[in-house]
Amino acid sequence: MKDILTVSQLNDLIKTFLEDNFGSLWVEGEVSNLRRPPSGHVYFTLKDDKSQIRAVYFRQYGQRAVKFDLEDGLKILCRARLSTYPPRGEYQLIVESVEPQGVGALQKAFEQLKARLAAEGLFDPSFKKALPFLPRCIGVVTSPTGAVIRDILNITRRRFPSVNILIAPARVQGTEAAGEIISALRNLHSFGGVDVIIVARGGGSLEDLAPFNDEALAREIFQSSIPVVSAVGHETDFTICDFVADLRAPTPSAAAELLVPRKKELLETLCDLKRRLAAAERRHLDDRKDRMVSLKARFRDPRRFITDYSIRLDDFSERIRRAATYNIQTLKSRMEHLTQGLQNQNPQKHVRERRIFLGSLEKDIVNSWDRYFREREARLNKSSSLLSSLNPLAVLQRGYSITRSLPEGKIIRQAGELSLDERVGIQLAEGSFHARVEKIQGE
Amino acid sequence: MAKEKFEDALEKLENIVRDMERGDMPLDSALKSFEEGIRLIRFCSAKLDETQRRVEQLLEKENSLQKKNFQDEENDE
Amino acid sequence: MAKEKFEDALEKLENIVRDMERGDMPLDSALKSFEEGIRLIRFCSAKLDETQRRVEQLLEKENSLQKKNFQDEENDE
Amino acid sequence: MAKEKFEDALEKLENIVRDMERGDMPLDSALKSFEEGIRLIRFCSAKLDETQRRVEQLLEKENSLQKKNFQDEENDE
Amino acid sequence: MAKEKFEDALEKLENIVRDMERGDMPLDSALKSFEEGIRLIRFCSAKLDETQRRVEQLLEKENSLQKKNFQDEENDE
Amino acid sequence: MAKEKFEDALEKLENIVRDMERGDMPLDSALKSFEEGIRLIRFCSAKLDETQRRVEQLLEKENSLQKKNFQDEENDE
Amino acid sequence: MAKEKFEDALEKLENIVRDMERGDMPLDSALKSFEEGIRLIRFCSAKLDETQRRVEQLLEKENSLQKKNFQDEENDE
Repeated sequence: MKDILTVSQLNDLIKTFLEDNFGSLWVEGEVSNLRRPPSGHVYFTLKDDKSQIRAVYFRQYGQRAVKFDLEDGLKILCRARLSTYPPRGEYQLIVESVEPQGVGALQKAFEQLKARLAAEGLFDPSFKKALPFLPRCIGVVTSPTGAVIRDILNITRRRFPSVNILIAPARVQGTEAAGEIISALRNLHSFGGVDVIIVARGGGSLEDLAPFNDEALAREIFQSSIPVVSAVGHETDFTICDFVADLRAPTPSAAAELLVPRKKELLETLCDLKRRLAAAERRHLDDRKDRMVSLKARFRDPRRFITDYSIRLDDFSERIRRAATYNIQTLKSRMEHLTQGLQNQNPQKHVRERRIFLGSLEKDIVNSWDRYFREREARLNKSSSLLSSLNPLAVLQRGYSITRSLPEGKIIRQAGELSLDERVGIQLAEGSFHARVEKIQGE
Repeated sequence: MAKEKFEDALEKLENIVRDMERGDMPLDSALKSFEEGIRLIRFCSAKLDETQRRVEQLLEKENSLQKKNFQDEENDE
Repeated sequence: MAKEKFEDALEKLENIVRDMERGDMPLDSALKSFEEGIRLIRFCSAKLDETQRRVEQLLEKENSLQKKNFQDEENDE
Repeated sequence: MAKEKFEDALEKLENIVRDMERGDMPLDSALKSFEEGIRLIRFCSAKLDETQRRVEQLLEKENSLQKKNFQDEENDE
Repeated sequence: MAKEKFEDALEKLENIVRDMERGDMPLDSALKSFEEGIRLIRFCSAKLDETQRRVEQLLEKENSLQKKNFQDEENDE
Repeated sequence: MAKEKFEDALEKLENIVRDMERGDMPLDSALKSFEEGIRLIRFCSAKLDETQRRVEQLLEKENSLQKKNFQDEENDE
Repeated sequence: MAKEKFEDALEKLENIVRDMERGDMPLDSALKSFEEGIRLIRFCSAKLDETQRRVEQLLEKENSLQKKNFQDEENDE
């Protein structure tokens, strides 16, 4: 031991020594000077009236080991080990689990646990599993003897005879109870076929009900994949189990009634549904049939279109016929009229008229010629007859005669114009003769 | 003298007649006028006859045509 | 002279008649007018005859058609 | 001339009749108009007859078809 | 031409009838319209007959089916 | 075509009936609608009959089962 | 499908009935729903018909779990 130690070597030696010799301890004391740094670890001082020691409660332990929250002044019993911290040459308790000390602490612990679990959400209704409507098999965690199981069996048989019951026996009182209940629950899970679990016991005192306030049990119930009904027979007091369970029944009998429906009612419901189903389907069909019937009634064949069209077509046919005939007749009568008109203008009429006119002109020209001619003839005749009455030789008829010189033929009106022996011609009324002047008188 | 006209001749004749009717014409003149008158009468008569003949010819021809047409027309009726 | 027209001929004829009725025409002219008148009469007559004949031809042909149609119509009734 | 139209022919005919009815037409024109009128009547009548025949043919055919259908329908009943 | 439609044909026919009834159509057009009209009448009649026949066929078939179904139904009761 | 639905068919039928009741349908369409209508009526009727048959079958079977069960239960009481 | 639950079946059935009572379901769907309904009714009926009841107790024996009839209780009846 002559070796000179460095501080580090010394602290290492002390650490080894202390940790080897104080591996696991039970220490009781009062909590003081509690600190909760953000790391989540809890630092406090455990003290009694004379002494104190530093303690730390690491978060990783805290999850499962502390059944209630630490606070200054609380009396606790810790399971811990001793640990050193060489850099500073200090030692402290590493707390592994904490239990409350005394009745007040129990109630406190209950409240704390309830608050904590609530804060964690274990009682959250959203985590509540739905109970099976008609469980085929109900697991019952309870004592296999006594009134509780009998009540449950009676009620389920009465309500629905075909529900199976699987009993997972567990003590429901005493320090072992919570653990037994947990393993009973686990057994039921691992055995399978269980639709719902009733955790049941008859009524009792707060202490009797202590197992049902166990955190581990509460967490087990919370984690259960099978819905759990808590039926801890106490009308007024609630246990942690009651809060965490999917359903709380005031008594085991009530739990049985809540879980198992009446078969008769179900049959009636089913009958009713069946009746409604059939009725709905029939109504559905009838409705469609009615629609079909009305549609069929309204569905008429297009022959009336055809009839309508036929009538129109006949009308057109009749009218086109009439129009064509009428048009032709109209044109024909117009033609007849024109023909008649043309016939009336037959140039033969003109010819006839003109012929008459021409005839009258001819008559006129002949007549006017006649008139013209006769006028001239008359004039000539008149002059002619006048002239003949004026014939100077006419006096000769009365015995006169004309004496003319010869050969001149000059009419001798004075005897003196004559010479004796001269020859003269004498004209008588009838015939003439020559004579010789023998004597002249009247000179 | 150009061809003697009927109208001139007729007029001369009428003048001669008128002159002679006055009665104071010497026999010589009277005889001459008378002779002229006779000649004129003859001339005019000839003219008239000739014209008349021509007209009658025409009318005859026309009548026969007319008659024919008339008969045709009657046949048409 | 272009083809003589019936109407013109008739008018000429009328004028001739009127002139002649006045009676103061020299004989030669009168005869010539008369001759012309006769010629016009003849011309007009011929025209009329010709027209008549043409119409008769047409009608003969047409009448047969007309009559036929008329019978058809009657059969239709 | 393109094919003569009935309506044009009818109109011409009407004009001819109207002109002739006015009565102051020279003989030649009257004859010509009359001839043209006759021709037009002949043309129009022929057209009309032809049309009428065609119409009657179609109608007869149609009637017989109709009758047939009617009998078919009755037989169907 | 695509397949002629009954309605179109009927409408055409109606127009033709109306046009012809106005009576102011040239004869040629009128005849053509009439021919087209007769053709349309024939077409429409045929269409109607065809449709009628088809409808009756369908109804007959349907009736016989119906009767059969009805009997089946009665047998079901 | 995927399998035709009753409702679609019924709706189509209703539309057809409505269209045909409006009455202004072209003939071709009317005929086609009629044919389609007949087909739809046939289809819908068949569908309904088939469904009805199937429903009755199921109900009959179910009723006989039920009766049996009911008797069983009564025996239990 | 995992093993069908009575209450799921009942709920499905109720939904089906409710849906069908609304009446606006297509025919096919309605029939299918009806069939499913009938099946569910049958399933539920069968479920309700199960009459056997077992009351057992879990035993831990030689580190393994076993079931044992809960004899005493049955004897009570």
